[in-house]
Amino acid sequence: MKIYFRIKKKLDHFTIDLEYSFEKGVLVVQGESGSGKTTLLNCISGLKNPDQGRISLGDLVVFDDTLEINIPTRLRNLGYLFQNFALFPHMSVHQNIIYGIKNSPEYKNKKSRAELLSYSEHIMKTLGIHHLKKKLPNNISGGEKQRVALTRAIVTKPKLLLLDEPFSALDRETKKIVYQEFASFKELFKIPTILITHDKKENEMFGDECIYIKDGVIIGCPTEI
Amino acid sequence: MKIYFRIKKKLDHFTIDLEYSFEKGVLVVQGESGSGKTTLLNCISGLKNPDQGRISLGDLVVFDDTLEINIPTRLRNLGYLFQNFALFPHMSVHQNIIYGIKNSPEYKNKKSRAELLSYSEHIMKTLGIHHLKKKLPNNISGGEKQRVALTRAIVTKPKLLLLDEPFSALDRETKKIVYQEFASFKELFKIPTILITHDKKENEMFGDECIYIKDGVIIGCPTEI
Amino acid sequence: GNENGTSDAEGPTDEAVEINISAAASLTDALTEIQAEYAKKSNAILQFNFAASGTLQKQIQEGAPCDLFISASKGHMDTLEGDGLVVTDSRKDLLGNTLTLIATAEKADLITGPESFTNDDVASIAIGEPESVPAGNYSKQTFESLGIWDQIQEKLVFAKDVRQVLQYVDSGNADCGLVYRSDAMLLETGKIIVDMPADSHDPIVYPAAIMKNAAQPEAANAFYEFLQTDYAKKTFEKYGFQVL
Amino acid sequence: MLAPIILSLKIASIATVFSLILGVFFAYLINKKNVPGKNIWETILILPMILPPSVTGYLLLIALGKRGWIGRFLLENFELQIVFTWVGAVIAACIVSLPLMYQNVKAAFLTIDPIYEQAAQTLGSSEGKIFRTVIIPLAWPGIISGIALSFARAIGEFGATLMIAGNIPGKTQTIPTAIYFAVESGNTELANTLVLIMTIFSFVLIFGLNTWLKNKNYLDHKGRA
Amino acid sequence: MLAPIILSLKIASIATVFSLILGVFFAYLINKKNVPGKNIWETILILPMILPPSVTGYLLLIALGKRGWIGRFLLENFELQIVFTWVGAVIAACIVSLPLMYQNVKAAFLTIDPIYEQAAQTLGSSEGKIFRTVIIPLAWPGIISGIALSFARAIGEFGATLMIAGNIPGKTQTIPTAIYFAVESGNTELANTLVLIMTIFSFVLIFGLNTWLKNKNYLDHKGRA
Ligand SMILES: Nc1ncnc2c1ncn2[C@@H]1O[C@H](COP(=O)(O)OP(=O)(O)OP(=O)(O)O)[C@@H](O)[C@H]1O
Ligand SMILES: Nc1ncnc2c1ncn2[C@@H]1O[C@H](COP(=O)(O)OP(=O)(O)OP(=O)(O)O)[C@@H](O)[C@H]1O
Ligand code: MOO
Ligand SMILES: [Mg+2]
Ligand SMILES: [Mg+2]
Repeated sequence: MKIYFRIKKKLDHFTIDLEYSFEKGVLVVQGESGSGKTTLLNCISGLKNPDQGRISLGDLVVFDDTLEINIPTRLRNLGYLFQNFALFPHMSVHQNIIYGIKNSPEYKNKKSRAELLSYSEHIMKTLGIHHLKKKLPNNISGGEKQRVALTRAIVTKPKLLLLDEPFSALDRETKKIVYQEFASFKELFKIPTILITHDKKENEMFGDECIYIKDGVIIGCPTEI
Repeated sequence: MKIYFRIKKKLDHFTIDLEYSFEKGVLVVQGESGSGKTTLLNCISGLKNPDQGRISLGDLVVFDDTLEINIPTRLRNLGYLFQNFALFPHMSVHQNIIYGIKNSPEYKNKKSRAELLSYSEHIMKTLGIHHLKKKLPNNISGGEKQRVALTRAIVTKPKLLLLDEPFSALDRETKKIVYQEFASFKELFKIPTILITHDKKENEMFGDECIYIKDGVIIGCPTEI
Repeated sequence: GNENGTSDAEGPTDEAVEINISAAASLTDALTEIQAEYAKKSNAILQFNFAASGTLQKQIQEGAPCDLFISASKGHMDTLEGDGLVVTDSRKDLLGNTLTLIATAEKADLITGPESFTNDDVASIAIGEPESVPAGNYSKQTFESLGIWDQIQEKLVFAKDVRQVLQYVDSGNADCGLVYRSDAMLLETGKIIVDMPADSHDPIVYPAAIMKNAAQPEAANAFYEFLQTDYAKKTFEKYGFQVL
Repeated sequence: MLAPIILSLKIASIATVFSLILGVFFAYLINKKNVPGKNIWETILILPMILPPSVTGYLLLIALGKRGWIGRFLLENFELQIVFTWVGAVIAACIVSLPLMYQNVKAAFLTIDPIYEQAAQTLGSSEGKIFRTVIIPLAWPGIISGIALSFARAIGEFGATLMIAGNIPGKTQTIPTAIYFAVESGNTELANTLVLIMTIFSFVLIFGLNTWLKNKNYLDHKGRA
Repeated sequence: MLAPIILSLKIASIATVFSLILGVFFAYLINKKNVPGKNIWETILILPMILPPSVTGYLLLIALGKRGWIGRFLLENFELQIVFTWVGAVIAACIVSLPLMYQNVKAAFLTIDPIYEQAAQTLGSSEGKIFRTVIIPLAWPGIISGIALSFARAIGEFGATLMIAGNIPGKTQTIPTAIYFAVESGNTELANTLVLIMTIFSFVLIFGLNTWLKNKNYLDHKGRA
């Protein structure tokens, strides 16, 4: 599936002006703090609108200002790990994780539902958050929240995955496990992913392509910096 | 100033049982996600209470269950960067930063007030958040929030500094700048600091001592892991 | 003190005093008209407090300032007199009233008099709540003297005062009702059918009296006397009251 | 004495349910869907609060009475008479308690961080599902406050109810009406008994709602622990 | 006609101010300081909402009248007479609007994340300062809703006011009292005019509070942009 975006959006201190497309695999986005990475994900997910531009996921044009297309977020079929997690505070860890699954058409079919649920159980176990299942997000640690948010974003097996610094709050031991799981997830489902990270190693491990953003403009690839 | 803590606190899945003391400089705390690092800072700051134990900052015993001492947080004179920042959402970046300064006795003296304020201006400038002064925390990026939270914690020049993963959301370029500033801050004011980090390099750069926590217990120093 | 006591330039020159008068709400229009006339004769300031007689009675009992009380029923005045709050000599039945049958426009032709109460055309009869509204009590007495109290129970709607009876009938929601003649004059669409016989209930009287702890007994008495002049009588009659 | 109690409970419960539905509906429409004329709608909604209840009752009497167009419509088409029936009392109670519900729910909606709705959108939830699973649960404290006030207002409602439903013992006489007439006719004993019953109701109501609220609470307001 | 308007505004404004102070005070005491007997205090606070206003007025009359102990105390010591004065009307209006203020503020307090209070504590703020700078500003939507409802209730208050303050034209006659008696005596024109004036007041109130609320809002409820 080809992901394409051309985004122009005026911010307070600079203007985002990006155009890029990639076919599959993981696009790593790097860039200075405040350079517009999160805003890019927000535009692709439809939570914010570009002033001008066009965004398409495969054949589906989800945004085009000249054609006045703007498909609502919920129909874009994506998984988004927010930088600040945005876990529902009133739902348990488990409820958070299966929230998106329940919306999928596969949930109605008994067999595929069981598959989805057992997959979510598997992820919770490998990421070491299974014992937190019944806890509320306010009662777990920062790194635990991050793993719950990652699980929530991937268990729906979306068409496009948006990950905003998904490993930043993890220690080295935990990271290793999560890396491994993410690698096998990537391998297994081949979901196009945009991954924001400041970590060179993560770029090397997962990045099939990469861009480096500065003040809203692509200025190359991190290895060149 | 000697910082001493002996903390016993039962959590849902294990019990925190820590004892440690250090004289000055930076104590780096490492450990797996969910091992009790944030809980340790919460106990030292007085936001949570140990079930048993004793915490003293220099001559001041701030907690002792047998003596029934429990000095309120606000009198412990510390700077705390929360893992999730906890910036006041209704105050601008600038208001957030000077909020603590206004509570200090030095704020009443005209000369020392000017010093404090010009120091906060200096930090904002070097950390690259000065242009965000008037923005609300909801309208700045993740890394920007982290720098604001760091600034807010250090500008009051507290007696003890608690930093919960203060650099995790920063890109490499920004990190360099913040590292530099933190190093000179450390040099200049020599404030005892507890620094939670998952980054070996940060331990090497700033750590005068270090502990590694697993399931609530100190099991050594990260270089040995 | 009476800090807002600015006296009229052409009025009498003696010092302006403030008289507190608690009067039944049904007297509002009549007394307001009389007040204007009285202002030409005296520079006393009339502070009327208009409310249901029951409310006025409670306020006076709890020590609210009151020089002259004009009640819409004997009972409320009796209570105050029993409490020793009334200058007994000054008590007088100032006004009388008549209980009148009114009907809603749609049913005006079908309702002819007391005999209609038991008629099937009459589905609802509004009266004041007998225990607390004087007019309701008179209405109940009337039904009892007609011997139909038990028979019409199902049709009765109790209102919290006479004016509410009026509104029910005037808006077409109650077929008929019993109100004072002075109230019946306010009907807009409803029709006055007939007065109830005076002997079907206790006499309807509006007793008045000076209060024992009146702050301005003389001035209050002066106004009290004015209420008994021909001018005042004419005015009361204009509003449907009988002058006793 | 039992009849007015049962009747009051019935009227107040039904009125509160309708007021809840309408209050939440209007709060959502006016504050989340940004219909134009917000200030005008809110003015209309708050009017029954500002007008003396007997005036509200009078207006209802005119609208719902035999000659009013709503009253005539219902009577002719459904043989439903509203004046002098408990249905009229429900309508009166609902209308006077609606402003309370509306304002409380509105305030609650305004304090919900939009990030949660956004997260739900990325997880594929429809507007209706977001409303049910995110907005309503996060607005609980305000909704419960609205329920408490509306029920209190509805069960205590007197002026408007009396006007539209009349005071027909055994049919439309509610507790407040009974209290009013007991007080008016000097029946202190009955009045006291009924006031006591009302007080007990309030206690049960407050107790129930507080317990419910506690169970729904996901924030820790207990202070240090 | 001007006198009741001015009087009503004066009474409602003063009553709302007192109700605001008391409502916030009780909400803080009962919900933040965890005084025992929460349910009982709240029952007492909500009673004036449940009892028919004329009953509330009667109870006030008994307490504040010349024979009541409060009334006698005030009269003997301060030569202050409450019955039949606008002060009585203020007290009545304040008491009937207090439940509204309390419940709204309570709901607002319960939705504030305690992390902000904790952050303020680490920055050295006293309880009073946290109250002023953190709790109150974060509770704005609920407080404003409370003000709107309380003012509406206070300016519309009639039953209790009539009982304690009387209906003395030019001295204690308020708009609702004037409306009530205008309707009672069939003076439709005057009643309509007064109702219109009330409606205009409501509009100005709602408009003002909404504008204020907008300025105080730090969350973005405008949807995608
Ligand atoms: N909600 C908002 N409203 C207005 N401006 C915003 C908002 N969020 C971010 N900004 C500004 O837009 C710019 C880009 O922000 P963005 O969050 O996209 O940065 P980022 O690249 O994700 O940074 P970081 O690595 O620190 O998360 C920054 O200058 C920031 O201050
Ligand atoms: N508010 C809370 N209530 C109950 N349990 C909690 C709470 N916060 C954390 N915990 C639990 O306590 C344990 C220690 O949490 P803590 O936040 O101290 O971990 P941490 O070392 O800071 O982890 P991280 O690196 O992921 O931030 C974890 O098991 C966590 O689930
Ligand atoms: O004049 Mo009355 O006391 O209102 O019936
Ligand atoms: Mg970001
Ligand atoms: Mg932590």
